[in-house]
Amino acid sequence: MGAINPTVDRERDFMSEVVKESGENPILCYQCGNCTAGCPYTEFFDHPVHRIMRLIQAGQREAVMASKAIWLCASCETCTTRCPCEIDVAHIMDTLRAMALREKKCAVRDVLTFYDAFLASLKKHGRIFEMGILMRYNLLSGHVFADADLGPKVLAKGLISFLPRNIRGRDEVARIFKKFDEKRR
Amino acid sequence: MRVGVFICHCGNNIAGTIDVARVAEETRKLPGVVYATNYMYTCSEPGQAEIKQTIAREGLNRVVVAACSPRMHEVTFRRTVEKAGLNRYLFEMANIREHVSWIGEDREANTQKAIEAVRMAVAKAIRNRPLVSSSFAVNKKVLVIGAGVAGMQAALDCAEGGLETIVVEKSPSVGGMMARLDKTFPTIDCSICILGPKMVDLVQHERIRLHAYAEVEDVKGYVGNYQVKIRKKTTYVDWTKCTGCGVCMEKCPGKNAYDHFNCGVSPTRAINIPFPQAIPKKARIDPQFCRQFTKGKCGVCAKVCPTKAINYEMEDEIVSEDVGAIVVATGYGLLDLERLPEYGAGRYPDVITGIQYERLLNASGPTAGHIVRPSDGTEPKTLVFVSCAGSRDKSIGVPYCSNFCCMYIAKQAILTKDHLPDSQSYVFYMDIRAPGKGYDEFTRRAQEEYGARYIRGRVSRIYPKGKKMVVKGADTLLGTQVEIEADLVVLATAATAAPGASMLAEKLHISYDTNGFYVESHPKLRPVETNTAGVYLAGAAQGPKDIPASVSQGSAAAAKVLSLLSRDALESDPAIAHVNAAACVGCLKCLKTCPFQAIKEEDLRGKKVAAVIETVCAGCGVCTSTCPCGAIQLEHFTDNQILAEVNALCRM
Amino acid sequence: MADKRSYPYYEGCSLEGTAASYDSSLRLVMKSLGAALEEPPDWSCCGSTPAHAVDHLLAAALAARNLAIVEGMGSTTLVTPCPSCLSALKKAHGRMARNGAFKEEVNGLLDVPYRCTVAAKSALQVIYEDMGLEEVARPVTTAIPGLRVAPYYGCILNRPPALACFDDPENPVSMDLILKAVGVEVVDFAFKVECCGAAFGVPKGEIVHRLSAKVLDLALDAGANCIAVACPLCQQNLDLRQGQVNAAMGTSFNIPVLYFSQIMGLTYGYSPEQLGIDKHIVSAGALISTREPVEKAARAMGAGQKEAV
Amino acid sequence: MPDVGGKELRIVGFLCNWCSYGGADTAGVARFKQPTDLRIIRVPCSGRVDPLFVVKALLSGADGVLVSGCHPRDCHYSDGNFYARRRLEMLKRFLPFIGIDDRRFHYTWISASEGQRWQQTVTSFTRQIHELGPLKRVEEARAL
Repeated sequence: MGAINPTVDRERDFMSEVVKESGENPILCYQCGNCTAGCPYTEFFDHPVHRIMRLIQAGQREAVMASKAIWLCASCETCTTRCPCEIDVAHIMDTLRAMALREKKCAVRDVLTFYDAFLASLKKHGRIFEMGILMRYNLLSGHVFADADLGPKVLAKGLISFLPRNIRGRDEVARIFKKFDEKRR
Repeated sequence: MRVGVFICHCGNNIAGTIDVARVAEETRKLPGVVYATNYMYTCSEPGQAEIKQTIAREGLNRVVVAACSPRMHEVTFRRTVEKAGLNRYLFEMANIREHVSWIGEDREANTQKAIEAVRMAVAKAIRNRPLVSSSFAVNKKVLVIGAGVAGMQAALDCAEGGLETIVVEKSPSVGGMMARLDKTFPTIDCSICILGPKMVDLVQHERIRLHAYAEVEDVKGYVGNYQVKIRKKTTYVDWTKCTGCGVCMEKCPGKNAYDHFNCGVSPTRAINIPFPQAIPKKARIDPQFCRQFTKGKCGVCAKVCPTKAINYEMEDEIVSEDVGAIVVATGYGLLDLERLPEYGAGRYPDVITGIQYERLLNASGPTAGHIVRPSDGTEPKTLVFVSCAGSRDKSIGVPYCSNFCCMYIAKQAILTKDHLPDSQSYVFYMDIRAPGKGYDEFTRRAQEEYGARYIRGRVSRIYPKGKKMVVKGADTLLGTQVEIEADLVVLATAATAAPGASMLAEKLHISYDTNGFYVESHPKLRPVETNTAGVYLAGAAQGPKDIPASVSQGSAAAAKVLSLLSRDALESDPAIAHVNAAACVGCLKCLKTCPFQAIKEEDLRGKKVAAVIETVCAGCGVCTSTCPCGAIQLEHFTDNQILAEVNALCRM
Repeated sequence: MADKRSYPYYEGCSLEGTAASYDSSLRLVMKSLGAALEEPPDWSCCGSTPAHAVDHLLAAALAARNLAIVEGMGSTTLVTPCPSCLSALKKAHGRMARNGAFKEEVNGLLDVPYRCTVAAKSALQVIYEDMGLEEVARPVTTAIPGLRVAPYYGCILNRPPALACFDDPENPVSMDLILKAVGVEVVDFAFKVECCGAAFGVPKGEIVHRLSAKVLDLALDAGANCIAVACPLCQQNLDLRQGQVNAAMGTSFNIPVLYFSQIMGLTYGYSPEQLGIDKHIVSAGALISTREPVEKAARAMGAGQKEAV
Repeated sequence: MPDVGGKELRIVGFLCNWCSYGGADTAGVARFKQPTDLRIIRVPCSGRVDPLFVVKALLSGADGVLVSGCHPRDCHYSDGNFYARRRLEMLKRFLPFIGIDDRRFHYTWISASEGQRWQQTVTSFTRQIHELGPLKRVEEARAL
């Protein structure tokens, strides 16, 4: 990252946008690092959580929107639970993910692909059809054999069904998606 | 009526956002005002001279200064006008700085606000009467509450200054927190070695009387004349007979009493002398653990005591002391580990507090100065120190910095290396706060000479794994997590207000802040005074402080007491209630409401009327707003004066 | 026995699939505890992680549809076994209750608007708070001497405290006490709330392998021979993927991972098959093979002691 | 702290010298910006505030009145603020009878260390008075 100019307006807007979207205030963060220390995912992040907060404070939209961290956060709530400044950090990570998505940005495709597969199934059947998700994910992600090793086990135990269960109100659920898409468009 | 008004620029503090010239100009139009001017620094020497000259030149009989808060300079200007021969109560002040120029950005609005503030002050001044204070005798004794290092310093200085000094200490021995410490930063000199002599001086001084294991029960009276009730808690040992030989302690079968002095590092006996250098060196029974009290039979100590000092029937005793001034030096408390669940909430024996570690380091401590793990008594190799364990943590209601932890952690890391040369210490910190003389150098030595590894980041979690404690922290400078498998973890738990601090404050009518620490009269200029005349603060009771700062405050408080009690008589504040006997209908509602019992019933030619006991009246004015017929009026805040202010603001 | 309780029971999608045994065991346990479970008619998926990961409005709407259905049943509480559903439902409710504008927006997406009158609770919470330890101990007929359980709550069952309002966020004890109350040995487990890798099993297996390995490792370290869970995802990651963990981390864990309801069920005398324990990948057969009847007196005393904990 | 906007209204504050007046000073020292409508009258104790003062202010031009003293049990005069609380609570119930919306009168407890709290109190009370608008004594009386 090159030298940054904190006076450039676009950068300042970013923070207020996060504040507006999340209802949380990142300026309260004094960089103690508790979030990073407790986060089970730090080792997988490109930017540790406290740095994400710092990047927001510094208005570094690009860096944040392009970060893998916001996609690898599992909302386990450890950061939120322990933040001494009472910031709902996990919710900010959620918000950043949604913002990135609206900017058509996603640094960890597979995760998004999985979420899409999940939501597609939900949209189609009203409930989750695990087999369907897995197959769809494998096709779209290109990891055709992801979890293939589990196949025999799962099948032997009859843990997973081959037929989706459709609910009666599934078009009602589909409507939620439809209205939502219109709203966000 | 000849009112003179002086509007202060206070450099730019006021003139920056208020058009002072216009305020003066508007003020000149007010009835009764014969002179109004604006001045750069009214409180300055020439500024005050200007006031005096103007009083003479213009023949002023009322003076108004529009400047900072009266809490800041009212006293100053009252003296000024008095020097010019004007009664000090003919002076009024308008606060156009704290309440106007500093809180509003709109110059126009501020100016208008200032004009009205002045108009209000003038309206009041016009109705002010000259008041003369009567003088009353002072009791040249002082009470010091708390015998930690701050309290002891205050007591010794007062006694040296010739005052009868009474010291009340709630624990069985004097010495406070400092007596528990091993060494002190940044000099590494032995804490008890420098404190011990003071403790001895304290009990041996002919002008100091000590009530140990006692607490203040009740406080009545006013500056110069306080009546204090002190509860001497029962020890079940007659201290007039006890020689502190310690036989009872050896023989006592109650072996699992909580050791308050050693902060629970190890148990003590049900009858015990808190520590070898304890003063007074007397035994005390802890009935919570004594078999005589829990089981109803034992009596071993009574049998073995060579002076027959044991008395299981002993009860609390209330003693009264009359004093002229009070120094509050009740120190601080420490955050309960239960407030830190992510650090184990006290469930893990090898996660201890800084003060407990001091006891482990201390040669006269339970381990004779050997650093060992409470769990299995083995020597730790890897130690982790966690600063800000609860400090600077809004989420548990401790938003402030505890002041001395950074320094004592550095000290403990250094001492650890001395005790265990092949040990390795790690220190998790957020910021190293070492502003004192030689302090920063000290924290550098801990790292450069003693090899303590400092890691910039907070610890999120501490949990056991096998025999080790895993400390899960972060290195924010590297942007990584840090996991250390430690043998012993020391938490620098937050310094809190002393237990019971608020209750004492209420007895003394002094205020405490949102964190429970006592509030000084002015953060810069009156650091050891309270808003209650004759009550002073010293040490960590006012906020977390290290030893040098506490000692300085102890001496400072003593100096204040000495100057107060150097006078044989004090001037009473004449702004007290007065009864207009003619108007009084004798309903005596005032007598019932007065918080100070300062009103008595009197007989005026067969007519029952209320009368004010001048020395007792504190001038709150509750009676005035209670009186149905306006017969009792608080001088300087009479109904007419306040209503005049209301009118000046509303009638436009 | 307290008068018959009845709860709207939102089982959630996983319990129809890979976590069917959580469902069956919980239903049996609730039956023994005299509580009836009512499925909200035609419930739909709560949206879970993927929904709120993508957009809060969508997530809230998907969850709120079900809350509205429960309102339709004329009930003000809802029980769900699945922490993921729980937090989705609670978050939706919380945001809508706090923020009128947001509530409007969400209801705009729904056919039946949600009036914010339903409090979602986890099955664990209901058993712990509504029934209580004494009632929990009453149906016990069987002891399982071989079992030393590490209670694993997962990351979102009781966090963040402001949302969950149940048990301690760092060291929860409800499951510990329940298992002790039914006479099972429980170990002091430090990783009760540490994350197992959550929904990343499919897209980012390596994460789950690393994190689940830590949980399994610490359970062993604590002296446990079995892990009790209250979350389908935790169960999946720790049991179904235990093989993957061993392969990826070069470990050789072989720790059965049971739902707390399955363990309760065993002590209530139900068979492993009824409770679907045979459905798990890592077999618990050996551990639970010895099961002996307990005579009431001894147990009552035992339970008494537990409550002192 | 932004001004609440609109034409300034007349708000009178009675502050006890020991706690709330100090709190207002603290807010000033910390430069906590506040709306400019408020004018402060210093009294020794909230117990000195005669309900009559409040009524007088409201009847003779004030649009709102704020009284603030020490926190209960933290009173410089031990329990002056208890008497204040009793009287002021009565007053609040009584105001509607003379045709004044009781939201125009507020009493609170603020200590000398609570500058921020003072700023919030002043701001929210001023906002509230601006929502109520200028006190049109006649109409509000008729509105009974």
